[in-house]
Amino acid sequence: MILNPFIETTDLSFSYRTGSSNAVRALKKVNMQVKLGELLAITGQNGSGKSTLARHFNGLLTAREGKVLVDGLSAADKENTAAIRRLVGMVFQNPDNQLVSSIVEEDIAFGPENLGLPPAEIRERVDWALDTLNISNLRRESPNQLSEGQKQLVAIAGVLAMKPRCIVLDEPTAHLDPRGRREVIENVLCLNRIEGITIVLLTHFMSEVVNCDRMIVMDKGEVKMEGAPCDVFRQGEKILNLGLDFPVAARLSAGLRRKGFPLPDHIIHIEELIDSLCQLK
Amino acid sequence: MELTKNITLGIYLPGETFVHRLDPRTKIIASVILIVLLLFIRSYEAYGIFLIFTAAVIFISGIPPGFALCGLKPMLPVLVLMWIFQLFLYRTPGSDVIFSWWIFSATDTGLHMGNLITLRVLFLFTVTTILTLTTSMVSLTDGLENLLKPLRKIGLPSQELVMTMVIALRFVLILAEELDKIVKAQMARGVAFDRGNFLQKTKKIFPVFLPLFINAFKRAEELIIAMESRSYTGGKGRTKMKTLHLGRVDLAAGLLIFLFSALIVFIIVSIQPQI
Amino acid sequence: MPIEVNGLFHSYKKGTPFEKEVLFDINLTIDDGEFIGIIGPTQSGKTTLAQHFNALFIPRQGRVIVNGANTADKTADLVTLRHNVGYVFQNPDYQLFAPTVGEDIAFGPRNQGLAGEEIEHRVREAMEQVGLDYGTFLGRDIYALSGGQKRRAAIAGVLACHPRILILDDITAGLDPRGRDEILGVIRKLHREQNITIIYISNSMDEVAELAERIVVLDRGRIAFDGTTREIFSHAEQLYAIGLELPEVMVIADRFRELGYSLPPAILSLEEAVDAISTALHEGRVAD
Amino acid sequence: MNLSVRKIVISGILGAISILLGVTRLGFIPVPTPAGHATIMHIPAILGGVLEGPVVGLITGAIFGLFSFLQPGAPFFADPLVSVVPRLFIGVVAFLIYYSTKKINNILACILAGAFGSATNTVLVLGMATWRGYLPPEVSISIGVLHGVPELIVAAVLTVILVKGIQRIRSIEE
Repeated sequence: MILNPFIETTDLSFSYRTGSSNAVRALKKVNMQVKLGELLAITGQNGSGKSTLARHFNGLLTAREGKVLVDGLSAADKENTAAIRRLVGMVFQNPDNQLVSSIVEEDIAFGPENLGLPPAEIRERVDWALDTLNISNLRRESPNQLSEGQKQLVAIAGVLAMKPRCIVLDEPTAHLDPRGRREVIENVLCLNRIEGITIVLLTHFMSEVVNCDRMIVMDKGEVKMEGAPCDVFRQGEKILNLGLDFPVAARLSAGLRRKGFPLPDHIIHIEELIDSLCQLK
Repeated sequence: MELTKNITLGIYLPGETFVHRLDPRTKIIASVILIVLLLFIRSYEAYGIFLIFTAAVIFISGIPPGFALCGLKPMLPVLVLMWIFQLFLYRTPGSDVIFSWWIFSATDTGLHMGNLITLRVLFLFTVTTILTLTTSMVSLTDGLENLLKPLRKIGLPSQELVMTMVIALRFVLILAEELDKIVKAQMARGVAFDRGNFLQKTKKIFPVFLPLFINAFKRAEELIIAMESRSYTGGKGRTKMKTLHLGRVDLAAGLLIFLFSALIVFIIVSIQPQI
Repeated sequence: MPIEVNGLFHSYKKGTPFEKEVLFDINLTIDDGEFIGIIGPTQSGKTTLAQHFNALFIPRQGRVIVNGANTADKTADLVTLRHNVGYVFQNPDYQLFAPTVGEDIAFGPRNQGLAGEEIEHRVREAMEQVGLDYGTFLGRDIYALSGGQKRRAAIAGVLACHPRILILDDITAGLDPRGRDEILGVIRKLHREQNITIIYISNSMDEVAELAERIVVLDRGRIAFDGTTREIFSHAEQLYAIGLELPEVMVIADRFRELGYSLPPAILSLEEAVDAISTALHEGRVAD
Repeated sequence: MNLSVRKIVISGILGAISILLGVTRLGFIPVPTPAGHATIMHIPAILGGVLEGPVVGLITGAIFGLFSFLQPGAPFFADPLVSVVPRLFIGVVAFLIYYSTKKINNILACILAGAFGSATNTVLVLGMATWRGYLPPEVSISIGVLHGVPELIVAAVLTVILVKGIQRIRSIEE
């Protein structure tokens, strides 16, 4: 199961330089790990530093203070950047700004082409990625014709075709309709559970967080909470103070507890709630 | 209000004809040869042969002739104007006046010049139209990338240059949709784009152009990050999934173009009057 | 200021080989003071329909009548109409362009031909309505705003035109929970206190269930359902088939019903769910 | 020549705007002349030159030129010597002007870069069209004045406002 740290940050700090000379501290001494094979959620308000943190995971940003190790490689070393990008893929919020080609399969081929693989292998990987995400029927389409959800799946396929060990998704469902959101999340779960790919999911949706193995809450550039979602959400007020929300099942069970029903305080899943309700006399 | 309606970017008509099946490289090279020839043709005989040739290509490629000429319609008035300008204004010593009206007089050399440039423009237009109608923009860029590859040796970053075109093509429609929304967002706040004189209309560009360019730059920043995180570092060391293959059709087309251009060159060199 | 839509059809790229029908025979009336949600999957025609309400699209077939004026009428004053029917787009960056928040909010009133103190008054009022402090934000650079602040500035820019109807097109997408709650609070207040008609387009079923009194469901350009929020969400299976979902509370309520408890149909809010479930638990299973 | 990912992407997107302005005809401001409009399709090339340097200016201009060659708006643009070649210089000239004057004053430099970039387009396109025989010199000169002047003014003003806007957002965001 979950084993070694795959990504590890030690006292990672980062500041954006601004024109008005007062640098903005986006990260302050962050110590965290992404473990091999896990499904990790990182949440926090806009501007809490989660994207900045995630961009250190594949060398888009390089640590000026502190250390980032990816699979044992130091991300500060420019020579490791290419290797790290093969290990860690990134998917961003807006699929339109990450697709390059005007044809789906050619876009998915973009990454493997950059790796300089032989044509036959690229073809094989593209087919595999399309197949894994069940979007083979879209291969000849233009991204412009697709729904936002489909575009996002294409973006994920483009990263998947590079066969990374870990995929970081930065609010991949923020602009999707309900079906798109469901398809993307279901596929991400499959990639983790079936393909064994380590997933880091940045999100504002608590309904997505509850499906993860572990969660990290960030605020003002610091890791404020960390642990299994059921343990984190148990901590009450603190979550609200960090600008977040509780999963609906947790809010509902809290409401019922206030009415005097003896429900446990770790409920976050709909299924858990139903099970607990069943066990009530 | 629908800005995206008139976008006929790469008006590609899919098909399975001889022309469609050609390797994009063949078509690009053939078009370049034809264009270069057109820049030198000055005789009606050569244009006559050119007409037969292009008509045959249009026929073979299954393009409805009406459709091919459709793109010509908007520039017809200017084309006629150009012809008239030449007719009345172009003259060389010793040219005969063939027609005069008020202060204008038309000369025979003017007529000849008017005809020549009109024909040249018409044929140039036809050649590029055939190319874009029978070749998708994606195969055009693929072909171009492949053709320019040898230029890497002399330091031209050919793959990167073609990549800029790939990105441009990808973003035209995205930005068109965005432009549509920006225009509407400002209309919703009371901007009437169709009212006012030149100055007033110019002023109304700002509420549209500022968001358009600023959002475009934001998109650029995001795309840079997305491409870098997909290991793009430029053309070096890159391979392609799709490999282009020259087939028998390309050989046949090449032969045809060769014979045709030999004929045209012969006319240019031996028959054509030297102006 | 009622909106009346009769037999509206619309297609994109009309007259080209790429013509695509996006709206089919839409019939709809929206009365003053309603809070109406429009939901449907992407490309179901939500935005296209809503843009007919303030004449950003002019019908070629069918009629759209806003406050008695036909938008297709050549003599209709569309500029005034657009001031009366405000439209806020999903992305505030489409709208904001002036150097400062104050100047951007003043843009609409200035287009109305207002000047001087009236504009200042409108700007101040609109900023108050959306909860942007006048002193702090008036001269703030629009690019220095956070996502939530930008959206509020964009709403203020439309409110400053004094609309009677406000169309909000998926304006909470991408906001964090706190930012979203703030915006929803602003909208609720506008509707309650100023009695502005709100047309709320959203991909979030939870928000629509929480806010809207009536919902129009679009499916591939047709109105699939039109009714009170409670009615709409009692069609769980059809909504699912269209590609929509139920608000999460309703999913829980449904699962609870499957256990054999009796719950009222269509539970919309968490409070309702807590009450209904506790009552049901006290009453025990129907099957028992 | 070495092209960074940044230069590739920004040239591509600015090129896309050029194409977009052409296809939507939003890039044309009605002016009562034979061609009927003043163009602002060359603004992206000017911006590319001013904001990102000569290479981006050159490539953006090339995309603009290629597009106006493949889908000509006026007949003589079917000739690549008229449609493509002159456009290569717009951004480069804009860059040179901006670079050499920005120490005096940023706003002035933008105005000059916009004006000279626009003038480059007008003069080279019409010069080429005349040299290639599509337009008699007297016609070219009158078009140059009728179109070139309003285009130059619009370009100068747009360049200042757009460059300032983008520089402003850059100074805030990093």
